[in-house]
Amino acid sequence: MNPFLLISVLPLSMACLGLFPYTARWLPRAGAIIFLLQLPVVGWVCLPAFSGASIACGGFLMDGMGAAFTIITTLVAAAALVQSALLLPAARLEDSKMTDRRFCLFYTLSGIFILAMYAVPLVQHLGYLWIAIEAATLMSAPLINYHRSRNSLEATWKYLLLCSVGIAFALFGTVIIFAAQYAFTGGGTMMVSELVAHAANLDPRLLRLGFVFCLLGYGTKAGIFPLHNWLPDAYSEAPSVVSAMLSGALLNSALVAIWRLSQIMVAAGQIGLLRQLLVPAGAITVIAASIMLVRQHDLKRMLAYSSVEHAGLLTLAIGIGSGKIFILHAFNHSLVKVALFLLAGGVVHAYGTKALSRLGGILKRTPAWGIALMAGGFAIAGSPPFGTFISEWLLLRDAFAAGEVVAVAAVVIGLTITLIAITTHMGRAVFGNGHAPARNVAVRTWTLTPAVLLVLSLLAGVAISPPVMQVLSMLAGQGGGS
Amino acid sequence: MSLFPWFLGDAGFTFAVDPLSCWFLAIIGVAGLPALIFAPGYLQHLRHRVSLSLVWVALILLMISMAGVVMAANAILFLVAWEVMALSSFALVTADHERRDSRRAAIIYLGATRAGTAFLMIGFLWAHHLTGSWVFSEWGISGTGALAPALLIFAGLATKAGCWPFHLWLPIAHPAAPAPVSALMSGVMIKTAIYVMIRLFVLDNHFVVPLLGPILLVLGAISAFWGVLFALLQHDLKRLLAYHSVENIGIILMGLGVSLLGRQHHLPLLEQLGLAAALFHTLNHAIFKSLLFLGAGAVDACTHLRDIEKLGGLVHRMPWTTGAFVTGSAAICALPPLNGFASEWLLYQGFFKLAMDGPSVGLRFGALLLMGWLALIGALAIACFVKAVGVVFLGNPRSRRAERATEAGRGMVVAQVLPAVMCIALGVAAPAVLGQLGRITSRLGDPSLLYHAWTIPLTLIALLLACTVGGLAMWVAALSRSLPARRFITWECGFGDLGPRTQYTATGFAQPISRIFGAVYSYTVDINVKGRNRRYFPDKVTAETAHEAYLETKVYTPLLQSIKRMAGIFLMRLQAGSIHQYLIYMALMLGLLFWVGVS
Amino acid sequence: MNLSQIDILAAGVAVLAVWMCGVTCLKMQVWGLSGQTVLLSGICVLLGREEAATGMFILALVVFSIKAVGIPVFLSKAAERMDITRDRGIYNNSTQALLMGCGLLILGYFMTPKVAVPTMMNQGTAGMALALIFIGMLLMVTRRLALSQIVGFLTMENGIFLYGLTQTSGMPLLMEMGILFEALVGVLIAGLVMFRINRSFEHIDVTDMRGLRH
Amino acid sequence: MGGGELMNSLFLSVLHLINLLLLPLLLMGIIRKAKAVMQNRIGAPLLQPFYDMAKFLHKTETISENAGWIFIWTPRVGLAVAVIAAILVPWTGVLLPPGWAPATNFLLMLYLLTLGKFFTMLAALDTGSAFGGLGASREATISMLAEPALIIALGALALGAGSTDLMAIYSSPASPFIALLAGAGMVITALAELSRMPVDDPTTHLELTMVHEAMILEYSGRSLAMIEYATALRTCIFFGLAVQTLLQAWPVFHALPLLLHYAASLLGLVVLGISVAVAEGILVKLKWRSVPNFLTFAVVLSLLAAVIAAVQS
Repeated sequence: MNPFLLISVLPLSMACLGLFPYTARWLPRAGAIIFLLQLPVVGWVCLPAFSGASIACGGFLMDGMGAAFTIITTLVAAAALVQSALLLPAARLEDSKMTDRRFCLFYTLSGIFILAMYAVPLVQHLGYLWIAIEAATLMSAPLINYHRSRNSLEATWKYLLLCSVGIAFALFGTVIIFAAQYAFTGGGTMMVSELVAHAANLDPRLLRLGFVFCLLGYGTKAGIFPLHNWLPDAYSEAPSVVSAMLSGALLNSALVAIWRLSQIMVAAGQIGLLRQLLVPAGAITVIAASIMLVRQHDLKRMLAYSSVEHAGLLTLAIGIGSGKIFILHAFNHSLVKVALFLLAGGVVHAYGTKALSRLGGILKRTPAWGIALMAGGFAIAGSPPFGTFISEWLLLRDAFAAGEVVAVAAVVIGLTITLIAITTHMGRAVFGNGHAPARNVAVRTWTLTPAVLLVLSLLAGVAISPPVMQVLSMLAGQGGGS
Repeated sequence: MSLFPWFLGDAGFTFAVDPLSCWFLAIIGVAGLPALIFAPGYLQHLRHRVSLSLVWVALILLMISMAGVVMAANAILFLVAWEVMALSSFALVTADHERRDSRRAAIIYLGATRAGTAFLMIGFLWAHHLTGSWVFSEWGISGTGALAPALLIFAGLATKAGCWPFHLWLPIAHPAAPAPVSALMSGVMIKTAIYVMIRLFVLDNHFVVPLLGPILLVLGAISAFWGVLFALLQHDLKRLLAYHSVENIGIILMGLGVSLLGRQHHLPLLEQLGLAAALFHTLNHAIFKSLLFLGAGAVDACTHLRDIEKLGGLVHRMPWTTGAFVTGSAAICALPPLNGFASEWLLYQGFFKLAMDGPSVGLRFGALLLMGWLALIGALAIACFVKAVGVVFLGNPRSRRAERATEAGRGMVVAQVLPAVMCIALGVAAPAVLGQLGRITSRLGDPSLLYHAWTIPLTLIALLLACTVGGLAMWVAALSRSLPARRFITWECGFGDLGPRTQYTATGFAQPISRIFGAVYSYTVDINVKGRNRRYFPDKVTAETAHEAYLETKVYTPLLQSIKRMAGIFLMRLQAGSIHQYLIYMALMLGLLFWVGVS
Repeated sequence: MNLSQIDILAAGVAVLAVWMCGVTCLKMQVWGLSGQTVLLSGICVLLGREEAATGMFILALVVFSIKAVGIPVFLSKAAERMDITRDRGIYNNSTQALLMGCGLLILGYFMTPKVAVPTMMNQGTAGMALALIFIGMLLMVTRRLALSQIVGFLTMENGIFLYGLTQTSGMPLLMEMGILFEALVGVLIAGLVMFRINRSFEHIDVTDMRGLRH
Repeated sequence: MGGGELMNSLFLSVLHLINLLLLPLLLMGIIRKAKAVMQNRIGAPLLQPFYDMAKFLHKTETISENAGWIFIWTPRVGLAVAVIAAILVPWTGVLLPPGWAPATNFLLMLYLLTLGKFFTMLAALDTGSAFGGLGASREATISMLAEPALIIALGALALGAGSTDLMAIYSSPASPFIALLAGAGMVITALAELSRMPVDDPTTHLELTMVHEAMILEYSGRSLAMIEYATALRTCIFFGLAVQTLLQAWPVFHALPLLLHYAASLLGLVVLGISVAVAEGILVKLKWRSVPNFLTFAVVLSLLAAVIAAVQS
């Protein structure tokens, strides 16, 4: 049975439900339930991968890497949809122009969006990989434009154009890699596994060229500096649940694509170029993002820049070829960042502003949010005992062991600046004696999902142990290399 | 001892408890207990602004994490405990977050401690790279390769310890926290950095870096002087005490420096003396500094005043607090027979031995010079605490609040008397303490050296003192039975009664010394006289003093400002909002990648 | 003989693209785009005839119908509905853009050996494809209007298509279709967004969309 | 312990008792007398200090209403400290039995005396009078300047003896250079510590530059007696140390038999006292602002001593 079909049933059903406007009243709850049901399904489908098996059928391959990112995506989607069951109806009351159709369209689009993101780590075929990512891009564009304000339109346009151009480069790269295998007979293949298998007789020049273009394309999607410019706009203007999905899942998908390609490069003995490109890219991204975090005026933009920073860290992890840390850090980052975006959604809704200067006294007015935001801030900045600390620490260790001393120094500096900056900005919003929220909401209820995610990341920090690391390296190992 | 061997990836959740750890655990307990006794009573007067539950949780977390820091056996677990310690203390500093300055203090504190952690991280990674292990006891790095990681780690620790020039956060953050927390932070938390220094640099040969001894000595000397000098200028009691923490950290570092020099030149006695002085002074400082902070807290709680210029005359209203505070002051001024003297005497002996056996003339002379330097610091400390005690507790009250003060609650009094008693006991029983220290220093060599180095019969002197004072007291009592003393006003030169304004202010008291060292912080006094016919009958005469801490104004502030400005410019230029610009970035990136990848 | 014909057609595509850099009239741009695509489908047909592959003919048909007819019609209709006729570029100087286009063409030509596949019969088209991609970027960078940016984007895609067509031994048909479909959907969504922009900004001049910064 | 030694130690302790009881006040008397002579006055009789003591003890004590326990206990602590120091410090060259050597550690002694000073300063602030604050502030400043010099000087001496015990220091010969330099430094610091001319004029009262007198202004009766006696003791200790140090420069000094040694020390003490008196007769009091410069001399002298000691050891 095709794993992809199995896990795509429920999202598809949600997407279909979204086509009928009269479901608007109960669709949010339905979506939440559907994705809570999706969790065990995905768990069941991915189970074999944890025992080392990898199911391949019809161009799809459920290997370790695929399983890991499928699970992450599912977690993110579940959290986002559960929270959107609270956020969207509340937000809808404020927006008179919101019709049932538009409201339900959200669910259709996010259903397909999530499907596309499922496809990314599972497809074997580079071409379909590209198509999946492009599809995710196209589906998320209207989601970003959910509010249809001037700003969100602008953000959508920038997102659409920049990402499409990037993706076009990625396509070009893919084609070149396809062309690079003229040498061996029996026509070309686009299957990653086969490419890895006979990577030896790929034309190195064309392969390098292709990888460069793919890096440019998928890097744009992941938000590697200086290709990140669309990212803050999109993340800050999209509804918070969408920002959560973009940051928690889509970012990972782009990086998974880069990981797949890096495997081919490694197999083809181009590891030198891989290092030469990815490590500096990651380090520079981290430090640039941290510098940009110093001056922030908008809660969600701040979170967006921190996503850029983590994209840099993940790129570094890929660059030093350590798949397990790539998975681990992606997991931790997704948990925490999603939690923060969902919290931000609640805050923005209740206080009616994203501006840090106008927020304030959250801890006093709505203690649950205040504590959760502060904890999330520390978590995303990589303070122990949260999972991010452990994964960043292991990443630094391996990078140092790999001899990338300069990169490590840069990253440590970047992380330091980031923590100070994020905590300062969070402090502006959380501490002090601010004004009461404009709309009062059931804070406890709204904090539930983020709190669960934060606790998960806390556990992830505590639970990293040799067995777990073995499982991780097995998952990554099946992804090839590392 | 390994609790959960599966923790933290590859390092393990392992503890190592040896005499050194026990010593610092004892310090945590000894200084933590009074703070915990003090807290309930004290927090009552903050309960409107502070969420008590949060404070308690953070307080307990702080205690636990400090214990974790001194027991951690490997670098990663250590870092975790270290960060938890920093975060919980950050939470405590922000406890009173509705006040702007405590928010500011919290941010500064966080920045400083995080910068320190960054140094530590790189240093530890480096050490791991060199040794392939996270476990401290398996580290053995020497030669030129050891210098860089050692200096990085030292920088990180110095930041936490508040050693010059990394001390700036300390006098800002410590006063902002509630008094019991200040007591813990100043008394114990900064000592954890000392612990790691001893563990890594002094006690075992984890890092063999000859350069470190002189560095510690010099930085310690500067910190001690700097701290006490700035303490002399303060008006906020807690701030004054915080600066004294910088001073005492300096003294402790000097002890460590002596010890390292002793190792470098193979003088085992010197090695032990320095270490013993440092450890002993660490304990002493933990006790009297927490005592003093608790005293300041009691004054704050009972008068709601922290500006000492508004206080005075509390000796009649808060006798217990006064007694404890005076004891603590005497101890921190290293007056015999209290504990402060015992440890500083050891340090003096260390300097003297260095002056005797030092291999080079420069070293010998330097050691003699340091003896004088220490004396200077001690004298400055005395001046500072005479000022503090005199202005806060003695004389006439300078404000109505000070007049209306009443003694603190029983718990708070007990919490102050306890360390006061310990100050005396540790001084009198110094040989016993040395016995305990011998268990630590024995790792450096024969501990009997240390016992023999302790010659002065402090106990005897204490006894003599007590007897003589008692005898005199009895004699005076006998005399006063025949003609009792009478009470009368303080002599006012016949100009009507003395108001509080006629007393010396703290500023006035410190002025002569401040003027002498004015060059260090451009000390200025400007006096202006108002009114017609100002020469003879001025309406109003005002004198204002001002000083400038160059390190802040000339180094740190400009640095941070420029960083912020550059960051702003960077962001605005890069993220200018024009999609064409972004496309051009993409094209440039394409060119760059093309160049790297293809050529 | 075909080889030279393919090369000629490819060159024609590139030249059309360069010409598009110079024109300011939207209609002209759009039809220039469709002209490119017509030539591309021509190449398709030639290759198909040569290799006797029916897939190529289908591909040619689809490409023609979508990119040479469908999208241009949609775009020109859009231009009419928003009654915009010309896009005077950012520098308000089309000759500069034209010169840059030529420069990029030459650049692509010199880059040919770097990107061409040695075993393929017509190497030159690789350079042309690269040039097309560059020129597409140039179009997007030098134009004010959202619509002409779409045109630029499609030019890029044409370049990629050309490369895939001539430098590979036949991409999987399904994938080609998928890519085309994506392009179509992309253009439609972009068009919708463009309409919305036009409605709420009263223009589609992206140089004035600078509300989001820092 | 043989009979001879027993006699010897008995004799020594008697001697010491006499030193403690008579010498201090006598020295004060001598200084006053010499000063009076310098000023062409007849001056008070030599034993005037004793009479003063008796007078103070028979007068009713007046204590400020504002004073707390610190004010009341300070004289006792101050006197106790001075007495203990005077017993232990060999300021007349009379040495205690060797068992006592560790107790005469100079750091211990100096800090013990500082304890008395600490309480005196607090007591001065206790009454809330303006003079007290003034005196205390200046006292703190002066001792801040004087103590380092003193400790460096003694340290330089101790380097020769190889021990920080005063008995060890003064029972072993030192190099004359060190002795002279250190001794000179100690004389100056003694003047400062005891707030005598040219740092402070001990005779004036209502003059706004006074230091020590300002601090004890509020005392009267027996408390004043105790303070005066403590001051006399401290004078003896500091002058005695200075004299001993200077005498170290005289090579045969250690070779002298006990009585001569003692006599020489006393003579030196008296000579120093008189010369101080003479100096007070001819010198003017320094401007307060130039006191630091004056004490710099002491620091420089002791630093020179330290350099020589560091080179020699």
